[in-house]
Amino acid sequence: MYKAWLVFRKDVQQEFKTRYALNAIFLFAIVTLTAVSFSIGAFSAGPEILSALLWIILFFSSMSGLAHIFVREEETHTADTLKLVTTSSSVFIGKLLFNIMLLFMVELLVVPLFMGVMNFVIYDAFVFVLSLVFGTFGLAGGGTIVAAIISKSNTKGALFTVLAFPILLPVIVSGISAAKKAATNAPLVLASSELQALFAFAVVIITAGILLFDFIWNE
Amino acid sequence: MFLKSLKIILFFLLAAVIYGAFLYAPLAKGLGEYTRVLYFHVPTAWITVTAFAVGALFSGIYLKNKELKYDLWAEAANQLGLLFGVLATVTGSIWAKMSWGSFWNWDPRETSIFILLLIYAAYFALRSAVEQADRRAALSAVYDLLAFVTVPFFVFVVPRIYSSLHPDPIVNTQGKIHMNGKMLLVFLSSLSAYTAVFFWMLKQRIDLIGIQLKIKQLEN
Amino acid sequence: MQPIYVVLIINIIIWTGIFSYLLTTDKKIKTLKKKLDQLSNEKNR
Amino acid sequence: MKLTAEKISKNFAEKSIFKNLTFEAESGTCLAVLGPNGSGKTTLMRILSHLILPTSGSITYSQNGTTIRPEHIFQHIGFLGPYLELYQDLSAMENLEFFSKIRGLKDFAPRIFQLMEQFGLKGREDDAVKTYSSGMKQRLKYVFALLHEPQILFVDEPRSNLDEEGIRLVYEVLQQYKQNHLLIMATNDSDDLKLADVKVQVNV
Repeated sequence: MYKAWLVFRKDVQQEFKTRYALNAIFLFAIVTLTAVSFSIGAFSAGPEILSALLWIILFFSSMSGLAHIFVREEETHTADTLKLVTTSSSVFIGKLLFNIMLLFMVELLVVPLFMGVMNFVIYDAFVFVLSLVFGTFGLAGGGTIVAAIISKSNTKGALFTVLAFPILLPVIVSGISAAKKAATNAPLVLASSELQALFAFAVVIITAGILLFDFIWNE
Repeated sequence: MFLKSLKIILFFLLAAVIYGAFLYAPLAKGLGEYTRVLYFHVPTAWITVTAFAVGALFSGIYLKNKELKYDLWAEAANQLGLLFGVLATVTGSIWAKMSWGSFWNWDPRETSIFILLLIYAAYFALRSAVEQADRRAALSAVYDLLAFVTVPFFVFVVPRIYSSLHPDPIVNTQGKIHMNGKMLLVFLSSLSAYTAVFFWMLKQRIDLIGIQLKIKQLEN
Repeated sequence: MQPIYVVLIINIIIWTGIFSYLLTTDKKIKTLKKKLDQLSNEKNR
Repeated sequence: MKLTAEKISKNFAEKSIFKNLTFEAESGTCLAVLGPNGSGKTTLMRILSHLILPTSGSITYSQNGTTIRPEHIFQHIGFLGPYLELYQDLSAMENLEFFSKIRGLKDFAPRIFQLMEQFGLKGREDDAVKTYSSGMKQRLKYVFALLHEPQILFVDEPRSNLDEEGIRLVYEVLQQYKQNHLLIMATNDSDDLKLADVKVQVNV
């Protein structure tokens, strides 16, 4: 675990110097948010549509930044160097931590902005925040392992979203549903099945990721 | 000889299924003549899922012992899954148009089969994006297994969130099959006949792969 | 349209799908078998 | 430390790169991998160092008769090659600190400074690697490869990008290193081959 932490810190250091993924993901989020708010405007959409829009913005902006972490190692020929000094699971966990951090930073910016601009009112903040947290773990887990897959393939850009979307769809669907319930003041019991699904998904995808990553990393 | 007699049995079974579906089995309440579609449409959907599971199994075996053969088998199973998935979708949406009035309306089962098709499409997109055979095998096997562990979530998540128009609540309430004996007989024999057809097709593909590999060996 | 014809159409779609797949595979197997025989004959010579 | 390679073969996409290579090498010797460009020298180096798996065959390392388990092998390996880059955006010091810590070394700071001085990079520790010249990058790679005092050192193209002074330095280091360690080198250069004791020809 200490090694995973070191990998994470190294990636943060690197990201801090170039800000490549951070810029991409932030700008994408802002651009889509602007596009959505231009085309719909405040006070016109109900919680169903707004919660769907929020998750679509989160999903696609995460798609623009999550792959970078592995693609960078391949493109700069540092993957072999990293392989030489540490184990595959610490690489995966380190990269996963980085992607989780990246997503939380984006959410910290996008969610309040979205609520302000689109007039999206949350009645049950607890359910909403919990669904975002679990959802982030799921998105980051799936995104990280798919990023590892595409970093070894020949076409990297478009393939990422194509591969990640069907796998991450349960997160999006339950995330939207949980947000909708949080915005319409449903009691916690009603949203519990979504929260359970989000939590279980995150656990399953991260476990599967750790187990399967070894086969990608050590060809 | 043994295989040949199996094929003959399969032929008669399929003929019997078609006869039974059109003439023997009674119609279900609320479905009318469309009840008969059940005996052809449901097996294709069932095979789509079976093929997916078989493909994931082969992918797992590949990762275990890294023999290229198993990767090609997984590809074959997934190809068949894609074929039956398309058949299930097309026949299903014709049925939907006739009884619900529109070809597509995001019913949970429609959603699930659509997601399965998406996964298959992504799987083949990934395969075409990697040139090196062993790397392609490892990457697509990992993706296949990854997709496989997420599929149960669709089964649990999607139906809880969206309500269903599908006829199963009529024929099949609370997981108990409410078909009468005759219907059940035709349904189950249809299911097993189509499953046998699937495994026959898969076996053919596997033979084909065996020949291809032998040719490559000789050419080298 | 008569429902029974819809059922028929659905049936036919499924069978054309299965048969065309089986036929193409069979054709491929046959050509490859020929090629394999040729190759092994060359090797034996 | 003893290397035993038995009947190793590698195929890329059904194309055979090499077949049935068998050889041995022990500490105190230098094993040279020879072959024309594109013949698979680099592939063999990566296979020997366990970075990639061979299609068939086995590579084992043993010390005093006990075989080292594959998952521990990287602790004993130093590797230097044109396709193993350091992190360009980080400084030399950040790179070396990261690698020392993740390898679990203790008291690594003096060792880093000593190596940096030996390879003539003193004073540039805090500059980003991307500001280094290509010769300096090669020197820094030597520092990275020797950092954890490995038992086995893989060097792919030992003198690429180096000036005369650098080449002299590297030969000195490698000569001394191979006295009691195992040195494995991929090269085509006749000067480099003076160091070699055992030669493996790829793709003849």
